[in-house]
Amino acid sequence: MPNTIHIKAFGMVAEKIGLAELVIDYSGDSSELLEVLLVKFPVLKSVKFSLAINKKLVSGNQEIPSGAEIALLPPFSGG
Amino acid sequence: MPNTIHIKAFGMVAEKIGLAELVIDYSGDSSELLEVLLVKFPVLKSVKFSLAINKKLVSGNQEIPSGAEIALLPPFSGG
Amino acid sequence: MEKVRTPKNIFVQGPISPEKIAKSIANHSSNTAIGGHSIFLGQVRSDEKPEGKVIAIDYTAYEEMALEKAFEIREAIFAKYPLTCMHIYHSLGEVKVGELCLFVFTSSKHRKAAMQACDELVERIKADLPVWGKEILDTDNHVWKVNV
Amino acid sequence: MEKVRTPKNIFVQGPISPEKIAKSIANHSSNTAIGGHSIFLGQVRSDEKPEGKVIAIDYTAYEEMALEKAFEIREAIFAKYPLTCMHIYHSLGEVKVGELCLFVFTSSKHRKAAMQACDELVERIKADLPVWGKEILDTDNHVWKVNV
Repeated sequence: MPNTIHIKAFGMVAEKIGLAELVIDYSGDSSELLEVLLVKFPVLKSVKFSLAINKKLVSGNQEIPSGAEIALLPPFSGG
Repeated sequence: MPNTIHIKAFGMVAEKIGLAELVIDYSGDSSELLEVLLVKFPVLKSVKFSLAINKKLVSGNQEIPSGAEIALLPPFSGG
Repeated sequence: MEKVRTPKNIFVQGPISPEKIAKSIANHSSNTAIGGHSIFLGQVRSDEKPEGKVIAIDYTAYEEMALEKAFEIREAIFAKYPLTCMHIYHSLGEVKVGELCLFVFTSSKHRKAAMQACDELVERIKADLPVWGKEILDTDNHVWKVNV
Repeated sequence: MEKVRTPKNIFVQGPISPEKIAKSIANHSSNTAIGGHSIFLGQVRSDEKPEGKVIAIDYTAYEEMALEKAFEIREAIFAKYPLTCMHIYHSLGEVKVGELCLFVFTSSKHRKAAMQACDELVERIKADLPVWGKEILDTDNHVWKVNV
């Protein structure tokens, strides 16, 4: 059963894909989502970024809860 | 031949001896001067202090140049 | 006696003014247990890039995540050092060269805690907060800031 | 390109005002090579002593020696760290609890130099400058401040 997930993109990632937000129907874990995103936006292959699920950085592979907020985060450069 | 030397006292030392400045005729090195001062102001035996000659801290024993400015410096407590 | 702390907003629209810093300092005069304050200020530098010269940085953030993370960092630093106060302000939007984009302020009874906490806070803010700087160049171009 | 530096006065009569700090910060906005400022502020603490509670510190100094020494420290710190600017201000006379008695300000291209230089400056100022604090107590008594 596909989930509706909200994806937010920031910084260089948002610039490269030309979108700051998208909503997709999706079922799978975070590794599978990454593959889907790289197919949808091949330009992301040349960009370094991390995933966050519900505002927590993903390390390794993680389940994606229903209604999750996913974020695509290029390397931080605050300060 | 005795020198005229100018002695300045600061902080707790000035308070203990009741003087901020004194001028004495003196010949000798810094160790001898210390002994003279301790005889003149026995209260200094209970106070920790260093000597400076012409604005430089004395370490060990030093000659006292003619017309020198001597300072009696209790432990620093700036900041 | 423990005060329960809740997430605070750290973001300021545009540059941080020296007057804001003065006001923040003055606010601490009533806390007479404080012996030392340590402050770090980030200022936008006119770096020369191959693509042009930096004239401003445009900051964006994943604000909700940044505030959660800033709170987590605050709590960790409060647990590690005996601090009286801690303040973090980071700019969003455009900050021109020579203007201030980061203000980190720690206070403690003795100086060491304030200094060490301030240093560590700055490192963690730069490493862990989802904030991005877009360096605007004098050539109408831009590059994405990289923290080293 | 080396600038010849000469001894500067570091002493301020009475407390250091937050406005002076703001002005000093604002003066650096024209130097767009600066990326980070580190500031340390000493504030007079209302310590409880066996003889009474501190209500103010009265600072005196062997001024001529202190300025020579401060210059020597400045030169050593400039030689050790790649700094853009360095400022030291210390109060003389009475500074009440909650008021500021020391303002140390370093600026550099990258943050580490400013932070490390500021820390080291504060340590050296406290250890090496012939300055004395007489802690005025609420009992009409006083004690001489001891730096630890």
